[in-house]
Amino acid sequence: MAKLMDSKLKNIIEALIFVSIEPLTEENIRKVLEEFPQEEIDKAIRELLQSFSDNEKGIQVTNSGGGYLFSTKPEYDSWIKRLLHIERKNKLSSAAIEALSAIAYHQPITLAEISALRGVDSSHTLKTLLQKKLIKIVGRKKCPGKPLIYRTSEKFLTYFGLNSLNDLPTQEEISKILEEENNFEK
Amino acid sequence: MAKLMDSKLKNIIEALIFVSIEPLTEENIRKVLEEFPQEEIDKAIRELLQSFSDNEKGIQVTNSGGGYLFSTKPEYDSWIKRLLHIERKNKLSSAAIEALSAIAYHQPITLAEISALRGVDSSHTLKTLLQKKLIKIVGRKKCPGKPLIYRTSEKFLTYFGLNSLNDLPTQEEISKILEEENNFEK
Amino acid sequence: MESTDSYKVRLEVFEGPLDLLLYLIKKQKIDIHHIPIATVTKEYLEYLNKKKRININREAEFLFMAALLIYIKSRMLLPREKVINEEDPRQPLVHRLLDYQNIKGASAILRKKEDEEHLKWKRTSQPPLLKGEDLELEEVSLFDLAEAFFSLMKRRESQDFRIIKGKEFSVEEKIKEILTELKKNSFLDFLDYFYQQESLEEALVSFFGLLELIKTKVVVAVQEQLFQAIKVWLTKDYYAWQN
Repeated sequence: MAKLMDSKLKNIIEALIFVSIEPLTEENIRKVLEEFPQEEIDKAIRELLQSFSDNEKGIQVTNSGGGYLFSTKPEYDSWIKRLLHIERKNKLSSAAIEALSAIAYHQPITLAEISALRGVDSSHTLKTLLQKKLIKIVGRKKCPGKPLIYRTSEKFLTYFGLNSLNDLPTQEEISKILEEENNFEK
Repeated sequence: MAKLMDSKLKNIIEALIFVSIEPLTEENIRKVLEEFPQEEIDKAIRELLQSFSDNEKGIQVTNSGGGYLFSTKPEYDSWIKRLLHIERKNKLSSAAIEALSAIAYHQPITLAEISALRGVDSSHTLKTLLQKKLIKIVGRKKCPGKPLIYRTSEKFLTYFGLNSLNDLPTQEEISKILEEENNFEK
Repeated sequence: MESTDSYKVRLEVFEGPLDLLLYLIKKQKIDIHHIPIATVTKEYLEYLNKKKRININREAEFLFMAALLIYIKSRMLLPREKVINEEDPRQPLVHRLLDYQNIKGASAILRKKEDEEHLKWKRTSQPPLLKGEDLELEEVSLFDLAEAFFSLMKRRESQDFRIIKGKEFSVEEKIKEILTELKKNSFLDFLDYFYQQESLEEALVSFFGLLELIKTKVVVAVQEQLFQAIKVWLTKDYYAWQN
């Protein structure tokens, strides 16, 4: 009986994640399942994540963008492209990724500050990022001219498979990749 | 080896059904998996359908509308409704954003004026915004009919990270962001 | 995808002067903290020279950096009294380069993550179970708010004519309402009455109702003098019409 109960909770959570287009936060899961104790919910989430880890599934639940979301497993990418007649997904331009990194690590930040960090005027790039909703305007800076200030959005996290800003590449990771690049060029 | 192969085919089909917006027909599945023999595909589909039949899943693949489709299991509908209710409470519809923007830039403003600006009756939307406490009633207009007048609330400022209404983006700033591309190409 | 290719061809692959500078430094395997300014400036200028046509407007940042390099070089060449604690003129540039290098490194990692995420396909629409429900939900930022408003204004500017949707009002209801008002007050101020209407649609329906009443001669609209208020009165026919 207890077993049935457990799997039911897991199933409910699975159904909830499935209907979410945006990552389903633990907070919202708890709100829906208010009558269940926290530990049981946590356990059910763990079990659910576990249930996709074997080779028996084409889809999975991932933890990114501050919540849980269904996606296909990466190894089936080529088949999906066949089905959807898509040759490749559009990537962000290098200017866009660079501006995003600048914003991600220095937020909240103004256009002038982004441009200074990159050494190039970034207004065009910022516009693209706003339209893609990867960044958002969050207010104005209290300084002369009161420029608008920007932050990365939830969608930014999901786009890069990050769960929170704490998951951004660390200084160690960055130094490592810079070193690798240097070695590679030698 | 053969076993691994089977489950892989089943997984591919699962991933394909997952990304389909419309029910995925067997014909389409066969087109994508053209190098696989018919019987293997049929078997994989059967196995896939089978895999959702126990009590261990909150979602399922069903055959409907001339194809295969993912859906949540009906027994979890009430939980999903709870979630949607919670999500809806937390978010704004585009009608609400539009009305809110009209109020923000034109306050103090009456319902008739908001409706006139938007070209649609906005009484329902206004009610939502009042419930969310993003706007407030501040009195009545001294004109025939004495309609109620509305303003944005403190919560509105907090929600959008503004210190005061003077911090709202101006028309120039937004047009600059939206129209920069045109200028750039000139 | 960034649409303007022209933006990307700026000095081949370099995202900006810092990018180019970093490349030159890396190429010579120099420690970023001790940039031999003379050499680097020379290389930088040579690079700019090789680019036959520099669009001043678009490549202004590259020229600005050239000017900055020359300035630093000149300051380092000028004999000056040794002052302890005086900042190395290269310092601000070194700081900018280091910051920029970190951004480049993070960008490379994010690019890898983008590649990985692109292999995972997500659904873009709600599953069919929820069809029919009003699920027009969006996350809102200040930008969305401002954009909503200014596009609303634009839409209105370009619309002389528009279709009005929303709550429905019936002409019959409005006729009843007008008659009730008239019976109470014997006359109705035309403009006042319309100001009370909450939406354009409601106002239009009321107007049609009034026209109907005037047509059937149940009421009469009177403007006593030009530019004065139009008043609506009940006529004798009203009582006949009622029966």
